[in-house]
Amino acid sequence: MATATAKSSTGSAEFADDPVNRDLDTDTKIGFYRAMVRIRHFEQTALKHYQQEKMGGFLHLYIGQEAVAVGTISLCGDNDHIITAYRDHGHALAVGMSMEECMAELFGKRTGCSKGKGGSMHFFAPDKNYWGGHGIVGGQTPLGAGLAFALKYKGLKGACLCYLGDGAVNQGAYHESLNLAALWNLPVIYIIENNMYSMGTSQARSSAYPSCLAERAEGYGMNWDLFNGESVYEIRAKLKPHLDRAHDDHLPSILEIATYRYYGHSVADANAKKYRSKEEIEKYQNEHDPIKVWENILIDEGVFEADDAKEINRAAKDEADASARYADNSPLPDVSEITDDVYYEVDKGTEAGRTGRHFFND
Amino acid sequence: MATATAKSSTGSAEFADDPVNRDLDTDTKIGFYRAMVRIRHFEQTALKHYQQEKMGGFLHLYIGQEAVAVGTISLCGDNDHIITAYRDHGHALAVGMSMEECMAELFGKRTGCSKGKGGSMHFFAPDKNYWGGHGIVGGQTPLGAGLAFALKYKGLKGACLCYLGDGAVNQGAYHESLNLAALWNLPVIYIIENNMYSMGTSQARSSAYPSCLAERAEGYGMNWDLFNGESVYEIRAKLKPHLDRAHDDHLPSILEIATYRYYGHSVADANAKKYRSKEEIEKYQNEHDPIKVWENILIDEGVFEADDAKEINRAAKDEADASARYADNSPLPDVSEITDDVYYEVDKGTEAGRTGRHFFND
Amino acid sequence: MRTITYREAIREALAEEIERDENVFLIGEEVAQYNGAYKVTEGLWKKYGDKRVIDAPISEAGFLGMGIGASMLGLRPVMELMFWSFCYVAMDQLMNNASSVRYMSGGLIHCPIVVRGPANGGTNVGATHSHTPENIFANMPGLKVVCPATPYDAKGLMKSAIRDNDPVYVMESTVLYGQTGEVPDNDEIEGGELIVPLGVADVKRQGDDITLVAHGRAVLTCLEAAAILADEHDIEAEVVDLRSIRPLDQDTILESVRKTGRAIVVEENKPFCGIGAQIAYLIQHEAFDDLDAPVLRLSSIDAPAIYSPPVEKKQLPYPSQIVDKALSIC
Amino acid sequence: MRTITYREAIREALAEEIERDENVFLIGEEVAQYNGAYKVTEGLWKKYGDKRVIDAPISEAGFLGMGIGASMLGLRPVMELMFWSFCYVAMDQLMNNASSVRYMSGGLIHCPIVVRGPANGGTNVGATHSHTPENIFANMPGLKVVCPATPYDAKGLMKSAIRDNDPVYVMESTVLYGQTGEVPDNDEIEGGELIVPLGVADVKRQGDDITLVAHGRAVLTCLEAAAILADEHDIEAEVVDLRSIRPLDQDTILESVRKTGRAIVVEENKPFCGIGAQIAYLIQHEAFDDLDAPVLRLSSIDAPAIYSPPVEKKQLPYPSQIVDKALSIC
Ligand SMILES: Cc1ncc(C[n+]2csc(CCOP(=O)(O)OP(=O)(O)O)c2C)c(N)n1
Ligand SMILES: Cc1ncc(C[n+]2csc(CCOP(=O)(O)OP(=O)(O)O)c2C)c(N)n1
Ligand SMILES: [Mg+2]
Ligand SMILES: [Mg+2]
Repeated sequence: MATATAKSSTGSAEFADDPVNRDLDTDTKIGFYRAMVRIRHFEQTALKHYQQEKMGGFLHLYIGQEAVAVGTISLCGDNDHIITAYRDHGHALAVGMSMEECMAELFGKRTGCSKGKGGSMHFFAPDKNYWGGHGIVGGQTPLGAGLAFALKYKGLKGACLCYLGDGAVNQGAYHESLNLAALWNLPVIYIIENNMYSMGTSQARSSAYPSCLAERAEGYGMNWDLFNGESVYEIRAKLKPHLDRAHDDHLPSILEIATYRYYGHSVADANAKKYRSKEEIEKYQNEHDPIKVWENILIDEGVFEADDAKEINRAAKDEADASARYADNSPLPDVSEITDDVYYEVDKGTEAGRTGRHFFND
Repeated sequence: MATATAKSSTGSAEFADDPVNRDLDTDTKIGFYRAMVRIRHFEQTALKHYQQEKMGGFLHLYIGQEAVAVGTISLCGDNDHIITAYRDHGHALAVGMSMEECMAELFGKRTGCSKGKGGSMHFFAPDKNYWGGHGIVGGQTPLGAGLAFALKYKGLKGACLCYLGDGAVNQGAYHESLNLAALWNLPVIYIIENNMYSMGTSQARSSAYPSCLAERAEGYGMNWDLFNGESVYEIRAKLKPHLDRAHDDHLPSILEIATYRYYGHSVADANAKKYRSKEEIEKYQNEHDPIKVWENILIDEGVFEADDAKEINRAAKDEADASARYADNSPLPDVSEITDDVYYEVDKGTEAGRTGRHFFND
Repeated sequence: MRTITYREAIREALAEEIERDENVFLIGEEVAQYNGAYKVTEGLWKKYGDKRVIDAPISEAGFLGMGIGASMLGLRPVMELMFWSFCYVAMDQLMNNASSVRYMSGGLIHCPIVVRGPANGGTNVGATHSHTPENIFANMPGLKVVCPATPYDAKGLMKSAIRDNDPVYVMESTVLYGQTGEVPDNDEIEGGELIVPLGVADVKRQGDDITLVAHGRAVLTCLEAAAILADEHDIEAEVVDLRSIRPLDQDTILESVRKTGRAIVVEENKPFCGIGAQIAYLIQHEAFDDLDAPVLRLSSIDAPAIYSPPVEKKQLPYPSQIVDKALSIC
Repeated sequence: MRTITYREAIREALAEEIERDENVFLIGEEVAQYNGAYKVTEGLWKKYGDKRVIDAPISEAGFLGMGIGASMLGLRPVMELMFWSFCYVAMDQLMNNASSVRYMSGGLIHCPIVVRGPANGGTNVGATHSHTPENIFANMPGLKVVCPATPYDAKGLMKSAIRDNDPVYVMESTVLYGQTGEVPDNDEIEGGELIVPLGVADVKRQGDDITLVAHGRAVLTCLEAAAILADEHDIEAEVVDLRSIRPLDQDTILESVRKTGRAIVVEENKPFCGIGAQIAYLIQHEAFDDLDAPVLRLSSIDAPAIYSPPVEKKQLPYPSQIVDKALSIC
């Protein structure tokens, strides 16, 4: 049912000819590059400002994993929906959220996508089919099944891509979601972004499994696959049949995508270089970096040249810097706004919102 | 890894020669018969008194499944421990609890095994390695892993048999327990007593699975088996290798045992004959009844005669009736005892139990 | 007016809302083919079919979370917990996702779900099956909690709950399912529908001497106690039925207490940080100078629910206890 | 006396108890090789090894339930929740199995577990990571809840919790981990060990004019407010640190209020059915005639925790709010 090879840095080219890739035009290919580069610069800029104490709480960087969000989301249509965990900046930018609203959210500003109420872990853009950004490990997995359920209920041809980490597979809610998805044929595709660690714990120390984590799908009679997440081509090629089955037959899947994060679990993770060797990190950066891999492919294909890539990087960096200025200049929410966005009925001033006491300050 | 045959009423004899069975003496074989018969009469008597409103709440009858508890527990030694769900009378009697303490518990009396505080779903006998009796579906499965963990921690050669229903396999806590058991090699054997229904829902309507529910073990690299639960011989023969692996190598397993309950989910289940056909129930009772199956085997083997069987039944019925009289004549707990058994330190009058206010009545 | 049971009243509300709005569907363990463990949904699967009435596996975190996710896309799931006591296996979905997805998204996402089922002791089902978590959920801003005491309220509140655009947790009672009460036919009502808004308490009995505040079944216990107080002690108790815990109709409580000067909060909740504590706090805070005596409360005896049927009866508030408490301050 | 951090104080307690009793072991996510997400367990795995300090997968229901099961056989697990906010995925184990296995077995089975970890807002980690569930667990008879405010108490209470034969839930604070305070060396103490019993409050500041009741970090906020009240308003506030929520030292609270006649309960808990409601109820119930004003409370602003760092500061009680409240009744 699955090709159990991962981390093969060479395999990328063979997927260029896959039907889903072979007709891509230049702009689209460059668009993927730009999308990945924007994620990286956004986060590097965010990191810099985090260190300058412009923000608080957690900051889980996606750097190293960019091809997963960009590659998978590139296949999504109008009725495909996205939900993920707290490492959510990459998906947010990939679905089309602006750096400004995202950066302002990190700065805790009223102009943030969640008005400064959600922070790094809670980016949302329902208008772009993006349902967050969720902080409790595994907690988003039943929601993903629910988005898929709603699509089917409404008779729409769509799917939900529900992302989770390699550590999240041991949460009960995920298991319950798998059974529901398989039992009822819900068009949800669980995408395990396997970056080999849950905080400081390696996959082998947190999970018992046969060949891989996705293979647990067998226990529910579900489709699955395991593949390398460093090349946009491969990701698209491997996702496509599962997306088709979800669209056509409402079939769920589990896809495990091998990837890597360069930074610590979150910025506050002082141990980031203790539980992994310097060599491991550098090998990844040198040989498997998704942006470099794609850049090389595009240069090889003659789609663009190194200078174009540099220009795209410069533009992304400028955009990120500008978003930080925007964020910095934006106003904070007012203390009085703390109790806004709690109850729909209160916010909208409906009859139901005006009946009875909703808040108990005092 | 598993023999995926179940419900084969003929297969029993072949297991008589298994090493675990072939040296059983007459008394032991008759003992198994008596154990099953005592469970059945205990419950039939309980049912009668339930209908006379001598008890309240739920009463989940084990009738039809007796060979599972008796067969599996017959292999347990001093360091083997038992824990199950709310359908717990059979296991309680099989570990050696008296009918009196059990019946008194059903009657809500102070002489009950739990002083009338637990009721039908909560029988316990820690001195007999019996840890209940648990009402929340799947909630006992991490506890079972914990008993196994403690055995290993203490360096004891033992295992925990943790029973659950076919409907319970879709609880998150069970999945988490499986991963822990497999990851850390905990000597716990999960025994799915598959009676084909969770309340009114058939297995096919509640679970997605490949060939059976136990096969989900593969996802954790765990051993498993599926077999028929109508013959004590088969149950013992199939459990033994797993128990040995638990004892010797701390290896966990999932065993799915095909069985059937004759009554409704609980006594209050008015639908018991709606979601299953009369034929289905009768076929089971006629062809697969574990007590009849064993009775026939013993008669065939010349271990006893039909009259001996009758006598054992009569004695069990008398014992059950006597236990009901005992229960009826026992005192209720006093209202003042409602707040006993809440805090150890308070009950024992320790310093910690006397410091600060523990109860807030008023 | 017709007399129907509390169970039937809820069923009517569910059926009417299923018919009114195609986004409304029911899901829960045994709610469809089995007709509901307590028969609340009897006949609805037959009538409305697989799409609108769905049997779920025993996966509360899974199917409640699924409903929350579906509600974000505009569906309006009404989800049954066979017992509210089983909420604990789904607590993260109920306490985090449902309560806060609106907040954390700065108001972009709504979660118009209803979770309903019985939450009560008194039926000898032991500690794990007798939880009354209204205080726990009402503690969390973003959630609404409703506890109807009568068939009329059960129907009217359920319809409001389903139409509400916030998550509403409706806590019913297996003890009340069979109780009957007057519920008007729709054609007897102006507007053609029975709606009881959330956040409006109901004075179930008028009186000048003492206020009894209660919710759920405790309301009936208070009414019995009030009858004894009037008959035997010439004390007229006013009984305020909260109906909804959050939003809370504080004004009706205070108005009553300002009149009577005395209050007892009666609840089947456990006492520590229960509803009684909150209401007592409120009363002494807002009506300190009107109080002639401390606010008292009567909760279930502070232990896990005991099984023993005759004894469990005494673990929950009963009328003579209320009478005694009232006499102690009147 | 030595000055050490709250974090070090807890670590000392853990180490001492591991050495004292071979049945004590630590388990939790990242507690061993990673040294703890908040470094509370730093160095313990290195010192005590795999058997006594265990890294768990992200399976709170699984490993907490496992610990409960192991405790039934006599082990004494000390289990870390990386945040108490993650308790909701393990709520059934914490609310049913731990609290009630003793009760449902008629006292045959004990559950000597400790569950510990931080439970606080104020660090901009948003709604799902900022829960303070002390009221929820203290509501359930069978459970004990402890909230230390100082390094001294953190060490002494932790040791008591581990030796206690009932389930004890210790709620720490990431904000306090780095705070320092005096904690005696063992050889400075009679008996050679620092033990702070559960159920004994501590008057952290004496005063005659008003009582401030608090727990956890709110104690420090009260002390700051008390200093302002004294310096600027000539009001002497007494600060009662509950230390343990259940068992509760009611006597110390009442003694103080009987002296001062005024009380404010300050908490970082959410207000509805929070700790403040319970304490306020108790005070007005037991000391009604001694009160010169209603009992007030100050809780966190009633919304899910906001992320925005400067604004979240204002969601939690701060000294000038306490001062204002105090002035309103003094
Ligand atoms: C239920 C729960 N437990 C623990 C945590 C703390 N936590 C946040 S992320 C994380 C590691 C998750 O690892 P993984 O699933 O592999 O995702 P990654 O961070 O690698 O993307 C942990 C333990 C949490 N947020 N929720
Ligand atoms: C978490 C939880 N959800 C629901 C229930 C109600 N309930 C009790 S038993 C049961 C069916 C269980 O079926 P199965 O696991 O097959 O066991 P069986 O009753 O057949 O022995 C249900 C739904 C419960 N006790 N706990
Ligand atoms: Mg990971
Ligand atoms: Mg079953």
